[in-house]
Amino acid sequence: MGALNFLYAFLMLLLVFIFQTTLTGLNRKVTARLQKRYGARWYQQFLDIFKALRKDSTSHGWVFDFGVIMALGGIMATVTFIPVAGFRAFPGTDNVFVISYLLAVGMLGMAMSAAGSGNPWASIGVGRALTNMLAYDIPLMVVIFTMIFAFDSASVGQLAEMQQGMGILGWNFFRMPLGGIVAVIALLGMLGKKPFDSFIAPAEIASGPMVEYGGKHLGFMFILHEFMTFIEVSLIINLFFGGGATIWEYMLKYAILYTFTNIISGVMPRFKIDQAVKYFYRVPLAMAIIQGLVVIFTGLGVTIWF
Amino acid sequence: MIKFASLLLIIIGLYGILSTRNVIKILVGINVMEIGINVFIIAMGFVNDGAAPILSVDNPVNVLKFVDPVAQALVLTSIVIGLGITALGLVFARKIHKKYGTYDLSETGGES
Amino acid sequence: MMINPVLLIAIPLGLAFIAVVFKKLQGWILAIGVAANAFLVFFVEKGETAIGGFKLPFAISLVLDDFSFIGVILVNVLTLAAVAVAFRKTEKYVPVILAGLAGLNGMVLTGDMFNLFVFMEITAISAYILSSEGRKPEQSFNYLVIGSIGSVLYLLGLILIYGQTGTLNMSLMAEKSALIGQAAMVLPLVLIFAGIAVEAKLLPMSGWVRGVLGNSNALTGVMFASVYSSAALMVFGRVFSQVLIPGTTAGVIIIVIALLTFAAGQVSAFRSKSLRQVLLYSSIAQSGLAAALFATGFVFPAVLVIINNAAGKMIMFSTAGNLEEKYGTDDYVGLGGAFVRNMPAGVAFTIAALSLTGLPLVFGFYAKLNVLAAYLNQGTFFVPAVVLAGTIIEGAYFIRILIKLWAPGKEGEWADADQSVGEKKIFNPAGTVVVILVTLLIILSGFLPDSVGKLVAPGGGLLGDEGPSISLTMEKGGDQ
Amino acid sequence: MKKIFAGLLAVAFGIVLLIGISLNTGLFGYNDSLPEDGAASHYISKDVNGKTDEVVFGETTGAETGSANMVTSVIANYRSFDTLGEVTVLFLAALGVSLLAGTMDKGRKRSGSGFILRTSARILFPLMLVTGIYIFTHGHLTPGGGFPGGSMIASSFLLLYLADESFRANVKGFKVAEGLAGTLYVAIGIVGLLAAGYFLVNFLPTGTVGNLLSAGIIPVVYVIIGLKVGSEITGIVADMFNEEVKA
Amino acid sequence: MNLNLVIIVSVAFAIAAYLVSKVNDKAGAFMTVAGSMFALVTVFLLRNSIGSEISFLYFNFNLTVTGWYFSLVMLTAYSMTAFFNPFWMKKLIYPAGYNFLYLLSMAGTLGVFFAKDFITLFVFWETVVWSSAFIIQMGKSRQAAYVYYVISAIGSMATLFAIMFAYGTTGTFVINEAFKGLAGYPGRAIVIFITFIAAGMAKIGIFPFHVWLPSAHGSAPHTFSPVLSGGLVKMGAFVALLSVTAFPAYEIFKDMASFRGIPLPIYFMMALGAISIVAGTLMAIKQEDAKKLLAYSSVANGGYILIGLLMLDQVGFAGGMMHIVNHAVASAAAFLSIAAVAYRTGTTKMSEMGGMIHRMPVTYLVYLIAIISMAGIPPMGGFVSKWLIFQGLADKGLIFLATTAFFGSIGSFLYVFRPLSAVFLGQTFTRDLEKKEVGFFMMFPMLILTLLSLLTGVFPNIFLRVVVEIQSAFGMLPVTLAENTIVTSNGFLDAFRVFIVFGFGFAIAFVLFVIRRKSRKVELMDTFTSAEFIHTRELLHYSHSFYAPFERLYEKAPDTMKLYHKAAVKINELGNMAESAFFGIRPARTVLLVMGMVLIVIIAGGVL
Repeated sequence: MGALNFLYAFLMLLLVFIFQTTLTGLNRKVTARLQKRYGARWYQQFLDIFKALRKDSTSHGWVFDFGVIMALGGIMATVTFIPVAGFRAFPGTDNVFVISYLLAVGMLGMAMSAAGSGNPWASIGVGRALTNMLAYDIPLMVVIFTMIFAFDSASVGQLAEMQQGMGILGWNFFRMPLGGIVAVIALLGMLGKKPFDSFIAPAEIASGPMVEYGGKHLGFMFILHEFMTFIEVSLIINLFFGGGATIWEYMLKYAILYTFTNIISGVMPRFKIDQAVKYFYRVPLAMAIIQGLVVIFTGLGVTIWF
Repeated sequence: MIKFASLLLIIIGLYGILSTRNVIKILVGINVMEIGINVFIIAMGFVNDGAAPILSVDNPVNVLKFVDPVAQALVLTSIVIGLGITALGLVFARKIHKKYGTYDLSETGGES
Repeated sequence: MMINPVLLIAIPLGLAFIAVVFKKLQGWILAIGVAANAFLVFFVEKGETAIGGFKLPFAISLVLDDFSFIGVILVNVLTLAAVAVAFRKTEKYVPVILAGLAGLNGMVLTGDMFNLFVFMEITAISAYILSSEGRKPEQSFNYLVIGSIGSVLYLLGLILIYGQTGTLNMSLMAEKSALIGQAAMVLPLVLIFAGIAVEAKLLPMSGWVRGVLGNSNALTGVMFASVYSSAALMVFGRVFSQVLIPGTTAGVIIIVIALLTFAAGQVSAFRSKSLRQVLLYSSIAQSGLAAALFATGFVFPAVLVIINNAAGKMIMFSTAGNLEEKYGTDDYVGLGGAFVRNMPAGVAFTIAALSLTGLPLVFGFYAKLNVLAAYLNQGTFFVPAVVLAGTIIEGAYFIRILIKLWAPGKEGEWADADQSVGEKKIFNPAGTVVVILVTLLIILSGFLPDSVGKLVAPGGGLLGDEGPSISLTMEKGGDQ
Repeated sequence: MKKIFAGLLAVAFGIVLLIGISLNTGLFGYNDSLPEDGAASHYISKDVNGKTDEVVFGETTGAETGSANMVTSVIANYRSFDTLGEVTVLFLAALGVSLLAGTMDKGRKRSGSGFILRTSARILFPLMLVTGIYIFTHGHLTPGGGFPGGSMIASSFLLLYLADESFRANVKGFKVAEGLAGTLYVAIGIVGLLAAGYFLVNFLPTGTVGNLLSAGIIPVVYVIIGLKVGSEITGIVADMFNEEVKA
Repeated sequence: MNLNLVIIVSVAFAIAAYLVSKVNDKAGAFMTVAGSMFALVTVFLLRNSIGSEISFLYFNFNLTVTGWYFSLVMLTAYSMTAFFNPFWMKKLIYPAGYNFLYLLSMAGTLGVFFAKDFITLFVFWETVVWSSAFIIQMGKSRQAAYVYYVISAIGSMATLFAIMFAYGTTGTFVINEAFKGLAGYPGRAIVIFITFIAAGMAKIGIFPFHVWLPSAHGSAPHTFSPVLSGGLVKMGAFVALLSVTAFPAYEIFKDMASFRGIPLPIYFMMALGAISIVAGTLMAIKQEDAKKLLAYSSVANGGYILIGLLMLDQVGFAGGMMHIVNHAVASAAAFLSIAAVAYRTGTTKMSEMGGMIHRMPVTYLVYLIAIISMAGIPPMGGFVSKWLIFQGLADKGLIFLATTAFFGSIGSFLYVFRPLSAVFLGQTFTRDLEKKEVGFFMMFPMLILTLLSLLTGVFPNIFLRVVVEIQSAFGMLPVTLAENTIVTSNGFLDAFRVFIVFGFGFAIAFVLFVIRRKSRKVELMDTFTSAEFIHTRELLHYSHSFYAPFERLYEKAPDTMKLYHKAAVKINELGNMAESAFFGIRPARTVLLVMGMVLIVIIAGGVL
């Protein structure tokens, strides 16, 4: 683990940021078109972020700042753990549990600073966010657990590589279809897309976690959001869609999946938070467990079907 | 036959104890029971055509046709004990009467 | 110099007679008599002594083996303790206590079934008289009725056996009754059981306990709960584990009744709100346990249970009686924090409770272990299950009381000394000393259980050829 | 209802007894003889301490217990310890009566009783007293003994109580008497213990069977018992009378 | 210094503390500090005399590395908490008694962990139980002590039954031999296994027995809750450990029906653990009292420990052992910080506090680190142990257990965040504006514990090496450790590297933050309130029923305590029945019973 790794990591962060933000911009257009609007330009997202960073901001005490830093730091650390098409900034750190729990550091930091702002709205938003997390994480974790059991590896990179070279049917999405569906649904939850966006929805800006943020804090939050999106999407890509042999393949899959989520989100109504929980514990959890039982007891899904 | 009679006495005594809540009657019942027992003991100690176990001019030597003296001794003892208990019971009866103005346990106001 | 066991009976009896004559000196006479007995009891010579110089088995005899030795020690020492704790209350009852003491010693010592009956009557009558201290004549009367019914039944059973065996001497009766068919023995056994059950507080005949012990004071409470019942239980053990060993049917009858007593006692204690009631029910339960053990033939554990119960109940009843007297209430909820300013009494009470519950570091634990081991070595595990279930309930109600008495204060607030009922001292100095001594004994014996076991059963084999069913130093006990 | 219940119960108990006893000794008939080795036969033939030649009334001397009345020999010698206990029971009972009755207010209801009654009672009284004394002094020869004698004495006092309302027995005296009697009984026992090493041993010469002055300590014991029982029962009677006013 | 002396001296310390406290309770409290520190150091030094056996009175001790490990955890909790004692003396009804029992129970735990035979184990166990019960009663609730005692009694009586039953079967008390002989009697073995583990379950607070924790932890003296949750609960873990190692459960049950290679009896216990994870999490989420909340979290974590230990495999077991340390440290720290807050504000109700961060920043940090560890977020210790447990579950494919485990760990984010936001963040209440940070003497233990949980997170191998020894002592395959990575069959974890990378990300973010223009500091009340003007801080603080929408989903969940209440009521009724039936004063009825019973039993006897 030399200086080189850190350099890689830094570059990776940079690229990821550019890539993901562009994608977000494009997707804003996609959504707009879905809703028969013209939509903003593709680089609008960049403009927003940098504007936010340039403006001066107000801070509610040190935990407000500290939380933001902690969140962004944690998330960025997580990003550097994500294997992209066989590339790892820090070899041997891409354990799926590590990633999914480091993600939580970001969450916690965000929650902390939001609650630290002293605004009850923010606390309410945080409460919802955490509840939402409790909702979507369980089914996803169960599926991932099944996968680890099936392939005897908890390393995201290895899991991705195991799916490659067998054509499209090699993807876990097709080996474990139920699990795949669950994963995609969970992804919607993770990204805070409709129908699971009650905690981050635009309508909530005035009365959600973000309520007190402005200036650089808000900018940080935007960046954070981009990175988070990247982590979550690429987890699914790696685990269920075979990652990517080449960086291009990877980016392609990524773009498609991400856009797909946006399209769904574009046409969906919104769940109340408790409805979301109910939904996740009814349908996806059941599916996930069934999938798990099938894999564990019949071994179906470990190999390719046909 | 005597044994039957004594058992009958015991049962009567028991019935007396159970059927009433009147202190005095209960004591009477106990006494009846005790008498029953005593008679029974004597009956147990009796020997067919046996004589009272006393040497006297009439029968100067002890034939083994004497009835059991032990049983009689026991009866004597138990009679005396019965007497003592009855006396004590009567005093308690008096105290109950003094305290509650009645001899009926069911009117002495419940438990403990 | 060893003395004749009959003195244990003769001295208090004689003093009782004298006490009637010299009314002035009663206090002294009582003190001397009780103390002398408690002292002499350790110098009594073992073996079987005939009364009246006739040959055994035709003479009445006193048997002092290890078993009855424990019995007399318990009786005399505890009587001394009881008198010391509540000396003020004794002045009316000096001859009664002395005669009662004689009766108790007789009960434990005698080797003759009818003599046993006589002594049981003496004890009973002294108990009736003492019970009148409760100011509830109807209760005393009730006690008397039950007692006399019991004695009548006992006599009936005894005479039936006499008719069969032609003897009243215990050891001879043991031999001969063994030859009689079981069917013939069932009725006499049950009748005799009913007779002894009265003083032993066993179930069918325990109707008096609540009324009498529920209104007891420091003196009578200790006398009934620890002295009388210990003696009665020792007699129970003597009769049912050494003289008339019950056959299957009778044995089952007795064990069932005893266990029923245990269970009923525990649950009743659990529901009771009055301190003395809890205690009396718990002693009923303990008697039941001991009786069950005796009837099964486990003498040693039974004796341990008796000792444990006697010591514990001595402390607890004296405390309870005094509490009732000082604070005028008996409802332990109303006595919140009574121990706050009575540390010694409180500690003693706590230790006693722990010991009765059979918690470690005190004597009760050893007793409980022996009980369990006795049955489990034999392969029965129904009874231990019952016993342990009982123990849970027991622990529950004792801890409830302890918490109440130790920690006053509203729920949701810190325990607060200012909310305790008051600062009245529970014990007079003498009482405190005695109680503390007993407590120390309990603790000490808890630390040296095996040596206690040796004390209770020298050579392990003398109590109905059975010793400690378990030795804490890890090799199996004497009965293996 | 209750009575029926009690009745049923009593009957049930009776049945149990019948079954049990018929299983045990049998309900009909009696033993044809006492068991040879039973205690009873040894008591009768006075050979507890070893075989002796047959005891003959008026001739045998120095037989053990030496009392012509077997029952007496059993009560006052072989099983004298029981008797001591028995006396104690009575003593306790009397004590209890006086304790409990003593807590009630004294005084007697005044009811006129005729001169004739009083006088005849006064005449009867000594006779009864003497009879009682006779009974317990000859306890070892004839039926009777300490207890009947004592109770006869007591009944003589009872007679006085009934006949003469102004009569007061000296309760204190009786108390002292019974206390002393009891003490004496125990003392005799202890003397025996010291003399012959056995409690209540018959340490006096037993004399010729059938004589008045025979049977060692038996007459003594019986006299004591007589006095004791007499005074105790009288005491009970007296105490009972004490509280009558509250009837 | 051998073990006897340690225990004896501890007891001596206890007595000394009692006597001193009679004179001056604060001094006595310092005695407890001294005593516990002494024990901690001496036991730590016992490391090199492991394997020796000592006995005094009828106690026999055996210095196993397991006992050493456990007792160090325990003593850490005790000694660290002891630093708080001096400051709470005036609130206690029996300061002297408290100090005495505090040290006595500590000595008791030593006895438990080093016991060679079951008698020793049980004796010390019960000693701890009753001494701690008497401490708990000094706190806020009498009921709590009662419940605590009764539940423990149920457990320990069951265990006693098991011990004696095993003794009756195999004829020995020595832990390592007692159960070996049971292989012959599988029937008995099941009974013994289940009854034996009961005490452990009761102490850890596994599902049917968990009712005592919230009340006891919640209302024990603030200075004892950390010990209860950080320490005493681990005694249960110890018994659970014995029940699978000394009692070779896997060998004895190996021919039995099994689920994924786990014999059903053991799986049943694990399932109970899983249930308590879920129950604990759900209940913790809806608590309003910080201490109660932490108590329920202990229930959940107890579930983890149990599952981990019972797996008895290379990885999961190590995870369980590791989690014992982590949870002990973390929850002790959390309880201590809550105690510190309570020391200033005098309450532990979350809705009565807020914004304490501005008054007690250090306490806040301590709590933060503690909960990060508790929630199993890297880089704190909790993550490592949970990671191991997950790996173990994944190896065996125990999907249901895994599901609950995940639920627990995600759910823990929810509940640990509540005190954070309610007590420390948000608006400071007017009442608390002038409160100060606690003094150094109270801060010291908290900092130590914080460092510990950081240490366990960054260099877990320090602890895992001991675990390896334990595992090989029990003859199972130990978890493989590289330099500072933990290697399992599927993937490996390099906690140190994770920590570094985390630091790296943090650094970047920090730099990014500081290079931007400095932000204007505004007062806490100066927030966007959608055009309403609220001037009372209390009203601007959202802490009550934080997850209302979620709680609504399970508000009708059954309460286990009701079960026990029902049982108590039943026993009461039984008592009334028995009393009126058997102990009524009517001689008629009594006699009737004699006859009735004799009749019945004679008939029964006739049958017999």
